[in-house]
Amino acid sequence: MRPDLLPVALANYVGLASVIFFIGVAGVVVRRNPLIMLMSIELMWNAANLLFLAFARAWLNNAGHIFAFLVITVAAAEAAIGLAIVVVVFRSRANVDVDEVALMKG
Amino acid sequence: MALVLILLPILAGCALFALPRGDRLWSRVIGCAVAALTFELPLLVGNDGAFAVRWLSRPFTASLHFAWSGVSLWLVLLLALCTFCAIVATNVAQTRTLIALLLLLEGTMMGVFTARDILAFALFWDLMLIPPFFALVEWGTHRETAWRFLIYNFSGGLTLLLATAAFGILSGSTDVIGSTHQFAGSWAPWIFAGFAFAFAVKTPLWPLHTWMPATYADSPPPMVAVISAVQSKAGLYGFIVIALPCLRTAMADWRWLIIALALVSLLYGAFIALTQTDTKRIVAYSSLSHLGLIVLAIASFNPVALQGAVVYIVAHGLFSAALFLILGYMEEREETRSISKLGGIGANNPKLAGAFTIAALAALGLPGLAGFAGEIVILTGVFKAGYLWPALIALVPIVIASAYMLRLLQDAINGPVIATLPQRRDLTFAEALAVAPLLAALLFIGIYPHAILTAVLR
Amino acid sequence: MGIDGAYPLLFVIWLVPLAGAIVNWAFGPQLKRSATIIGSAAIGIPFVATLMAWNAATQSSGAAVGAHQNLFSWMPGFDFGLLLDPLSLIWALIITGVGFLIHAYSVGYMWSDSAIARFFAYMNFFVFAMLTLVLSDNFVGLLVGWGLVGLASYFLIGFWFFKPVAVAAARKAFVINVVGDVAIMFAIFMMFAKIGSITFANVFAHVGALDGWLFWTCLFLFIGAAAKSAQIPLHTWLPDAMEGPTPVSALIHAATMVTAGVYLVARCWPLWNASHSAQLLVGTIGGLTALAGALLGIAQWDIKRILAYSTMSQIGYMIMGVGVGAYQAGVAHFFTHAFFKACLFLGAGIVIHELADEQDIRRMGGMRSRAPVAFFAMFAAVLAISGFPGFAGFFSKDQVVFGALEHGHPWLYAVGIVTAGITAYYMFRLFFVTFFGTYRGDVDPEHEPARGESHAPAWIMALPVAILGIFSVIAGYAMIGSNPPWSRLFAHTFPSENLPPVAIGEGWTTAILFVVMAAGIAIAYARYATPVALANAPARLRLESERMPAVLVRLFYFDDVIDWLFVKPSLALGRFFGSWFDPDFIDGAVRGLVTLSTELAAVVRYFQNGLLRSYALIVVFGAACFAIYYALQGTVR
Amino acid sequence: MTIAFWALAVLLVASAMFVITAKKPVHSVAGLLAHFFFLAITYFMLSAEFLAVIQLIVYSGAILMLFVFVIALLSSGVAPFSVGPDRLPKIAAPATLIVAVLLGFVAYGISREPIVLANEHGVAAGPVGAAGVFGSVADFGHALFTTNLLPFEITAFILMVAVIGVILLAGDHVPYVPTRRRARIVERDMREAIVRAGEE
Repeated sequence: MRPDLLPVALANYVGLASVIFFIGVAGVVVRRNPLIMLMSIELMWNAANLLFLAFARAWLNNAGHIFAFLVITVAAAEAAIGLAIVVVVFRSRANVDVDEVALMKG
Repeated sequence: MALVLILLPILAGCALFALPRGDRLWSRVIGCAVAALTFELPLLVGNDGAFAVRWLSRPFTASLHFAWSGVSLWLVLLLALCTFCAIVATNVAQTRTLIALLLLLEGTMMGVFTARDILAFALFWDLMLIPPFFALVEWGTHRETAWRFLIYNFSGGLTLLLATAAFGILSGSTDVIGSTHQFAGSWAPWIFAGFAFAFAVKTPLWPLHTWMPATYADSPPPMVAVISAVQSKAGLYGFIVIALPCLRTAMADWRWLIIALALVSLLYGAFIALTQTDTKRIVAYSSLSHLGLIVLAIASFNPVALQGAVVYIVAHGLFSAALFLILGYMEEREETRSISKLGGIGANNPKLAGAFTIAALAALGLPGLAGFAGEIVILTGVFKAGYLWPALIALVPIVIASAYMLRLLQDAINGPVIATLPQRRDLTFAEALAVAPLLAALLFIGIYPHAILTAVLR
Repeated sequence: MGIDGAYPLLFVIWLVPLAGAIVNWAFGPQLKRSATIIGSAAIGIPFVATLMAWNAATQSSGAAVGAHQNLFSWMPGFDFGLLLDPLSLIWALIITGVGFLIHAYSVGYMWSDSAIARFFAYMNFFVFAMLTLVLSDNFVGLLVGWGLVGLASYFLIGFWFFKPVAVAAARKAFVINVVGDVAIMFAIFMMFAKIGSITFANVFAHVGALDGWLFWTCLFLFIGAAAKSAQIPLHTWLPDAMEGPTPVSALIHAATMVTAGVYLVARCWPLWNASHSAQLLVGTIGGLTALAGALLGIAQWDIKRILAYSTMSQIGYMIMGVGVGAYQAGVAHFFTHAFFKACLFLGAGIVIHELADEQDIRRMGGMRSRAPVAFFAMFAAVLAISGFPGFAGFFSKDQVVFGALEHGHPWLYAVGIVTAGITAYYMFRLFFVTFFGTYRGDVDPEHEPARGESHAPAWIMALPVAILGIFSVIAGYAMIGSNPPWSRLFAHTFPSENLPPVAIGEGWTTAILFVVMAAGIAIAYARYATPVALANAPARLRLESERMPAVLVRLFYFDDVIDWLFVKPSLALGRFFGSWFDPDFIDGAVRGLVTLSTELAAVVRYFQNGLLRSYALIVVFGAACFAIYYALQGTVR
Repeated sequence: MTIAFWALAVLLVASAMFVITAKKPVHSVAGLLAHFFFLAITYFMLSAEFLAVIQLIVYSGAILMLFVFVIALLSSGVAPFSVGPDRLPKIAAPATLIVAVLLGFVAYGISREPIVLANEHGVAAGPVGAAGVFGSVADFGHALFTTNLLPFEITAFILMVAVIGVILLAGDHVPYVPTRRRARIVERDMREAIVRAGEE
């Protein structure tokens, strides 16, 4: 395979990434367990990363790699804080149903 | 020096909060001293006390430019006098706080009346709404009134600010009050509309007046004396120093609307005042009527009418401050504002009755008192400007004014003594001192109104 | 010494009453009854000064007699000054002269009232205001005086402020007078706009500049005059004003203030001379008022109200006189009327005082023996008002009635003659019912009159009445003769005109008037003073009050019509605006805005449900919208 | 390679579906682990060797372990993870599906447009790991520490902030005590609520 060619057409990567992304979205919207919601968010991060890498490969520009790297860092930070919030909420309310946490109701 | 007029009351007002909550003596002494100083200062300083520094350079030039001259001077003096009288008359549960608010009000309004830059004017315009708001929150009976006052007037402040910004951007500078700068162009009507809305709300002009009766009825008397006497003049002052000189063509295009609204205000306020039963509301609606006359004068574009308007601005300030203070005394004594429950107060309170009579007579335009001087000169000018019917219609409320003012006066102080009404002591020295300067000024201006005009025409 | 140019005594005449008012008002509680001395002196001194001015004026030779004094500039274009010319001198003489007598009388009348100092303060203030009115050299100054006399009248009508009736009457008087004030104001606008000045001299010099506005200027000036002088239809306040103390009625509501309208028309004679339609209007209103006042006088039983209607009627004569152009006749009638009407009121005051404030003539009778001074003085005054030859009213009324014919108004002439008959009838009715027969009331004759621990000496009330009674007889002679001081003064007031001779000469007019008057007196005598009538007086009077036509009892329905046309609609409008339109419509619109934003907020609030996942959904939806937008844009490109 | 891509695609979607459908969070974690593993392979196929390794180490090694720990921590409590009714509008799930499908098509459509495969700034592909070869560790490291040094440093800052945040949030500190004023308001609200309940 020529190094400047993708294994398959770029559109297939885009389609795959969007499918994974929306699976993540669906997870966030449908599930009420904050842990699974957080995992769904990770899915979305990764879908984005996949796109970064696919486009980087397509254009042979490693800026996409750098972005993916940054995304992983941010995702790590996000996961850490998200989990911390889950723990705090669980401590104060003894359950972690996100529907119960509705203080932002206007 | 004009900066002193603004900063001294504001700083003193803030400083008063350092006094203990229950303080009565020192806050009064400081308040009176500050108000008296602000009254004396423009008289002692020979020039117009100008102060100016550049404030903004882009997108348009604006300055912190303050001075008193012409109409400003009289409003400054009126404000200082009314504040002084209000502070002397202050006698509520938290005297210190109210006096502090009065001083803050005075300082911010000094800013409005001395500003030579529209942006500074607009800034102080919004600031001056805050002390009455807190007074309404603290002493009013309905929290709603305070919010209504604030929202209504701030929406005026918003259009004022927008119009100021548009004016600044299009004409390059907002430092135009007192200059001969004129602005015309396709945007001028919109800018004028923005200014006019703010001024009409504050004055108030029909149909933007509904915040007023409740506010006047609900505020503590010293505060309402200053609001009705001086703050309502901010709108008229704006018409005179901003709209009339700077947006002359736009205002000329809209003058029929303004005259129509002024006439409606005149009649409407008078008719309502005829049937109200709450003493303060009667005076509030009479204010609507009287201020309509001044708007009519301004909209007639006649120099004679404008002179009359200045006289009447001062006159109305004096008698409405006196009336509200006196109604406050009565409310405090008899614990009611309903005229059907009042009566016969004159029998035991000759000083109160005398003061009330003079104030009410000035309000109904008795010749020899200040109100008459303003009325006749305004209407002479309006008629001379060619407005036959407006001048004729504007005479009707004068007749009605005599009916409702006498109704208020007589129902309260004349007639048989009502048995269930506690007949309390007559005015104390401080209470009499609070209204005496107002009444003396009414008499002086009524006899010699030329004194005001020599300053205005200079 | 003439009084052309500056004249220092002018300030004495003008300001001394004000000083008296201020002193009495400020130190009333300390002065108590000493206020009577200050109060009377404050009028006596100006009276002496006025007499001196008159003396000086009669000796000046020039045709234009007058002192003029600039005061100050009130406003740019509004210069104030004082003017003492023959016309204002006549008024000033009556104001201070009759005023002084009434002040002296008041000392006795008000002696036992605790607020006597306040009374004298108001009375002095009134005299000051009235002098301001007549001494002003311009219309605005006149209007200032005009308003201030209205105020003084208001204070004095409502002097007994604990009486609700008095309070209501005071308010009514004031409001109707304000109608007049604003009318004069409007006339001033027209003069200022067209002529550019408000001084009499300038305005009268440029009457032509008013051109089309002339009639309207006259009309509005006359509305002012009508309100003050109780002319139809603005007269309804005058009878009610009788709620004030009797000296007030005598001074303000008979002798001086109510004649201010006559003064105004007489003062503005160049305007009226220039407008024939204005003359016709004023003359007609004056004639109608004279007739209506006389008719209403028939139906009254309250002694002061009868006098009030007769005042209205007599002022109608004066207005008719000055209206038709017989200015001198109108002013002459004012001059004589001041004496006999003040005399009538003060005499009635003595009677009222005697009977412990009883005012209904049906409960009087036989007062001849109980109040002899009042009887004789009032007899003279009644003859004078009826126009009995030789008495004061005869000269002036004759002039007025003949003047109407002379200036070409035969109908007004007829009205004047009929009214003279009715006047004689109702005045003698008053006189007979009050003074003849036997006493019909229930106040013990031996009882010490009126509420009084202490009394002023009786002469202090009797003497002014007697003096006025004498003047009721002799005042008319001031106007006859060719060169006595008085007639010189009158002669300089107005320019004389050469009028064409008329069908009925002045001698005939006098004769007709005498016959009509005699008929009036005869009817009154037949109805009230024959021995039979006197014997059955109570029953007859009761029958008469029962059979009185409703139209007279209800005063020609003027009060009802005014109430129905102006008062009720105003109140209804006020209630409509105040209790529905303002809170519900205008404020409703404002509150509608609030409701609208609240409703909008409720819609938005639905999305603000606090559910994390729903927020996520909204974010997704928003992202989708953006994506679709860009995708579509992409395909379009 | 095409076959490998499609196989990986199927596996990625399946594992992702498992993550969001699993009843127990710990199963989800397992699914996610598998997902990350397959993703790492995909990254390899895209010549992103370093990131593939990072993916395994950071995600699978660190972040997922964190999830496992939290699950373990919370499972020791007795309360269930989900209680009460689902308050999301009923329309949510179908809406998500529709939007997802729509966007999927859109994304697919966009990328079907011919994309010029440029090589302006990149480097030529070459043997794995060698410097100057696209996607190599050396290449990546060079880019990271030269051109993109500032963003790299900022990541450090972000991580530090995250650490501080976590400590503040979950750390064992003094619980939040409402001020007296607030307590009064709460008390008043409760009283009003009780009164209202009584009225109803």
